[in-house]
Amino acid sequence: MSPSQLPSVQREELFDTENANGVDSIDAEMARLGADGALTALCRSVAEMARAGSHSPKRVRVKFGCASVEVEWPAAGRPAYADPPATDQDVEVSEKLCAPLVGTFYRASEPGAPPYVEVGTIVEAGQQVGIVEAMKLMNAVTTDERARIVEILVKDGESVEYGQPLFVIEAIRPEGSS
Amino acid sequence: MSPSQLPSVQREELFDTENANGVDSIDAEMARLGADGALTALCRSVAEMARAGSHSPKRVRVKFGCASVEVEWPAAGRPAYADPPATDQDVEVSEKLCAPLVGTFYRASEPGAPPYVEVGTIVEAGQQVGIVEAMKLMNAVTTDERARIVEILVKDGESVEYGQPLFVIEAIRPEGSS
Amino acid sequence: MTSVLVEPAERGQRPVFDTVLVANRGEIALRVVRSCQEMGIRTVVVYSTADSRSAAVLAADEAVRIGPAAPRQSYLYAPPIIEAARATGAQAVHPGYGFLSEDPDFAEICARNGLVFIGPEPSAMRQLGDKSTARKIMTDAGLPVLPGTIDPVGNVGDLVNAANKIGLPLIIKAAAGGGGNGMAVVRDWADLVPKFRSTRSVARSVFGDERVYIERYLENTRHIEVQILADQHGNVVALGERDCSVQRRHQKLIEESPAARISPEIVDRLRELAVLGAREVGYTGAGTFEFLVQGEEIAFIEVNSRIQVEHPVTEMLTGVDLVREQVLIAAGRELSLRQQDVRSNGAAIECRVNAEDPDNGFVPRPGELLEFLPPGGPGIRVDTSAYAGWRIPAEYDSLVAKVIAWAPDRERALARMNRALREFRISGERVRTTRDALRAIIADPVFQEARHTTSFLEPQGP
Amino acid sequence: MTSVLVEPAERGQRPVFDTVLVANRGEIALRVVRSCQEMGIRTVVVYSTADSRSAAVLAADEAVRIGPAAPRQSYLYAPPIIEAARATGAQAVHPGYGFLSEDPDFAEICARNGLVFIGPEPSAMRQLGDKSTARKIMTDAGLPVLPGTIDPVGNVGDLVNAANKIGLPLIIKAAAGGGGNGMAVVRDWADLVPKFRSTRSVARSVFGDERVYIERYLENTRHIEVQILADQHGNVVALGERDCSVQRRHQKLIEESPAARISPEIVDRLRELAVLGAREVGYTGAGTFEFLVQGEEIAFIEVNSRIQVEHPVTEMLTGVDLVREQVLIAAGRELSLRQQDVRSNGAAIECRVNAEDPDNGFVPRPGELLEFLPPGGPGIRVDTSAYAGWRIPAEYDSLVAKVIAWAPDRERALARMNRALREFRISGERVRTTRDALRAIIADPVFQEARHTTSFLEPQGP
Repeated sequence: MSPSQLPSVQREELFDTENANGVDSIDAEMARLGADGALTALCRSVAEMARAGSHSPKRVRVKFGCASVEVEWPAAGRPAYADPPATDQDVEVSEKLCAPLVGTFYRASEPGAPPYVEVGTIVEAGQQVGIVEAMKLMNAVTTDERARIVEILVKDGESVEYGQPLFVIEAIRPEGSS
Repeated sequence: MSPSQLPSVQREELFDTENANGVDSIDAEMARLGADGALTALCRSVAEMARAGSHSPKRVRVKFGCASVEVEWPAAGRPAYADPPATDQDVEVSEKLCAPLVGTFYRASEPGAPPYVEVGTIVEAGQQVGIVEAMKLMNAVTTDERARIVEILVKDGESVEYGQPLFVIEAIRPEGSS
Repeated sequence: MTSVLVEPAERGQRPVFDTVLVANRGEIALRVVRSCQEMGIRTVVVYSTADSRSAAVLAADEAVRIGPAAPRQSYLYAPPIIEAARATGAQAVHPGYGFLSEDPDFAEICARNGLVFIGPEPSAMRQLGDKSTARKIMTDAGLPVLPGTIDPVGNVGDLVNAANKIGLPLIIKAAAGGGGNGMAVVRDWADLVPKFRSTRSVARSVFGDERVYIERYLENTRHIEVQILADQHGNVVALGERDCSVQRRHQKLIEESPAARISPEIVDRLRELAVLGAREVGYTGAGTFEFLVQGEEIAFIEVNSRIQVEHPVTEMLTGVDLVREQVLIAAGRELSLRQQDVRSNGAAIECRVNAEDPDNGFVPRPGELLEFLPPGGPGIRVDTSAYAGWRIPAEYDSLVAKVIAWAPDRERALARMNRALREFRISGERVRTTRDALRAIIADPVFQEARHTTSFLEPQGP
Repeated sequence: MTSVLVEPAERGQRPVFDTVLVANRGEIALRVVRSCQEMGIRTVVVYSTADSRSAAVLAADEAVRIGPAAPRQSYLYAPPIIEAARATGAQAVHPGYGFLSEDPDFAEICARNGLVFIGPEPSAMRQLGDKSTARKIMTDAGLPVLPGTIDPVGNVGDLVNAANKIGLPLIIKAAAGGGGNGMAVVRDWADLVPKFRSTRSVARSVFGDERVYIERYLENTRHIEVQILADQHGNVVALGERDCSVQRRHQKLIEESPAARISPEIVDRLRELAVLGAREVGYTGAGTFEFLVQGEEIAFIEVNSRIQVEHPVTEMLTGVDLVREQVLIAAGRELSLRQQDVRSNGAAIECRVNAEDPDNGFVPRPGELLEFLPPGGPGIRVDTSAYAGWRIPAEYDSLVAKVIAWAPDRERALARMNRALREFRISGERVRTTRDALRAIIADPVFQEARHTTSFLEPQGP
């Protein structure tokens, strides 16, 4: 990852230096540093990586437990009409399940059937949570990981765009991780 | 940016330790730091991150528990085509003597005569240092204060614009002042 | 950077000017630069410190800073302009509109300094600039003028005598006035003397000339003007009329051509009268004869002896580049266009997007433009010197952009204008514009059906 | 925000579409939005994630995101487009140019889903889309085609036989090719078989159709095309010709009308042939017949069954809004314009300002536009969807802005174009444009004297 990609830095990406499943031990290590020490370490890393790039970052977000710090810099000499962050990146926000294509969103397999999920439902990785119908084809909306449905953003039968957020979900990870 | 420059930060908001999310060990550690300690840690984080960029930040968002503070500065960077500082201000720069009108600049009272000043000449307040001729009228260029001619920017007989710098001068003030 | 092209139409002919100095600012300065560059003429733009980064300065071959923002020390001040012309080797001066454009003294100063003033002869300008004199000349030439005093009214006795003959309502006008200033409408006999005194007082302080005259005031009229071109060889051509009835504070906001719901006979008559009047004063250059029209009644008001803000309306219909013609006429060329060659095609309308607050009496609301994305596409012309990031100076008039729409007929021209105004993205801190007010006018059935008059935006009269 | 105006020209007539979906991007999407809005039609623009802030999206009444940047998953992918039309209540789809505009399958999908495809019937598109079939049909209709094979060349034996009859130089063209792709010129017998094999191979991989045909290759020709409009009632009108000889990589860079130094007899003949050909295939909508012209020799090349990039040239000369006509024709209206009503006035030229590096084979050089101040003023039209701060996406074609200049004659149109290009301020990090290359072409005596041909920019031939 290059420093210029910093705006989308996730905590896991920054500190998962050893293995993909090593989140627990890193967290534990961080905890041992104490809050102050951990924050210092975290921010120093971010600052160093930001300086390493040929461009200044536009936005840096550091999330740490319940605390987060976000700093946004003005685009150097950027005129009016600047593009907002591309939607390609928006739809990558891990906390939202988005429409895979343009169509009509349905919460149930057919009219009258019970909805796939309600707010609070805990779903397993790969479980269907809704349908987007396009050109008479039913496209399943599924989760990538075990998660809890926090919010349902679109009403049954509503038209949705490509990449439009449908659900807010919260991943449920093994104990010890957050 | 120093933490003291964080305008409008509400300390009360920052230290709402009531936390909707489960407090993990880091959060607990943060809580144990107490209000002051946590604030210091957070502000240091912000400061460190802000310094990572080559510009002052545009926006800083600090989240702590359910409280969040967002500070946005007005855009310092102007968009493309921004006016340079108005020349009305330029001509007020005390170190330059500028043309009072459009015309032809002359260093001497008439062809063949010795120039009014040379580099190094010390002139008294109100002393003539050159001429700008416009519409056959001779307009004297004079100094406001006792000064030394540091540089002569325009050649004898050249056309000059309104407000165009003609001389670089250095004020000579009574001893003790700077 | 100079144009790499020799002006093709001039090939083999004696050269027009090598360099023209543009003694104006804003969109009209850029407009003049454009025509000159197309003719292969080098351009010099003079500017005040408030206009350092104007689009005209950016586009010109050369630019000379002539003074501070205050017009009296820059755009209205002849010495630095003449000096700039001398320093840059300009042979001619184009005065644009406003500022020094109708000042016969400035034209004479140019002449005395060996510069061609791109405009009429000072003598013609002087006659037309004084409303009393202009009335007299045009009456002699056979143009209908409203019942009123030919000579200025000097005292209350004369005033009451004249007013009794003319009847109410009447208008008191400063002889030296213009642009909507120095006039008062009298609808009640009780107001006659007080308004006479106050108008004289304003005229004295603003124009340094207290002479006023009075004439019948027509309510619910249409303001129709005729664009003419006249060369130094006695040729006068009328290029067509423009309806400029949509005004606020006696100043035009929307102009269009053809004049809708005005009979062809009246339009033809106006054209003939304009040509007649131009011949009478020995007019040369581009000029505009303004008339009031009410039913079959016609009344001459005044002549604007310069290019008009709304000249693009006529350019869109005829394909004639009026600024180019001004330059050629000033260079002594004979008009290549004869009256019988004038073709007018379709309908065109111009909207003035000003930095003003339409909800508060159109008071100026300048500031920095953060968003500025003018419309484009078929049938749309935009004349502007603004851009995103540019600060509209508070020192000058509030015109930001002229949007002109052409279409085969009026209804489609209005639909196109509506589309264009809607598409126009313009905003800035503290900036307000007439954009939405213009859209509302375009959509108003009264305007769509051409039942509007000069009191359309001011139903209570001026 | 919807337009407050009812389309005036339609008053009292049965309504055209209520909503049109624009299945394209960039300047042409905005172009279609403009005409629709002027007609009082609601517009829906579909867009990929790379075009979230495009000017077309900003101007449209509604916008639907249909997929990621990759065209195959957005602008070339029918299902989300049809779905977006359904969801927004659109009755018709305007395909613009490129993408799905000449895809008869897409036209059929539209029809099956109850949507009017704004373009020719799928059958006509299918026939014209295949170069071999189009050659056959047009030969039958009496249009001259270059000596060549009517049927595709299947093997080396046929190739050599045909090539011997045709002679050198010849060109090998993929039957399914277009836009300058899938063609190779053979000047040397030794190259014949290798180029045949490589062109087939390219055709197979790019178009999924390895059929190629060969025909005589004309060097130093002029590329002249004729704009037609045909309604569903058998009326066909030729609106005039465009000279598109200035090309790079077989793609047009400058287009103009009238075609300079082409005799009126030839131009008339081309117009007649285009009308003849359109009748033969039962063409409906706006279309373009392309020809090569060398001296008195004429050869039909192909038909583009869609709106062209360079359509504004014809609009400037005739005052006809071609997109509007497309919509009206698709709605079943009879053409209001007859051949004898077509008027063409003056001269117009279009320059394509692309984000390309002219010094390096015109390779694309997209990026963020920091400075973008298009030209304006008399006779200038700009069609663009760009603005300062907008990032030109790397995923699509490199066209940034079309600058069109109109003037009473060609020489003044060129001078005006030169002025406009000079005035055009466009720059950005890593962005390079064709602006200066275009100025150099405009100033080139070969072009000014209209002695240019299709090999003007590629003197060695393609």
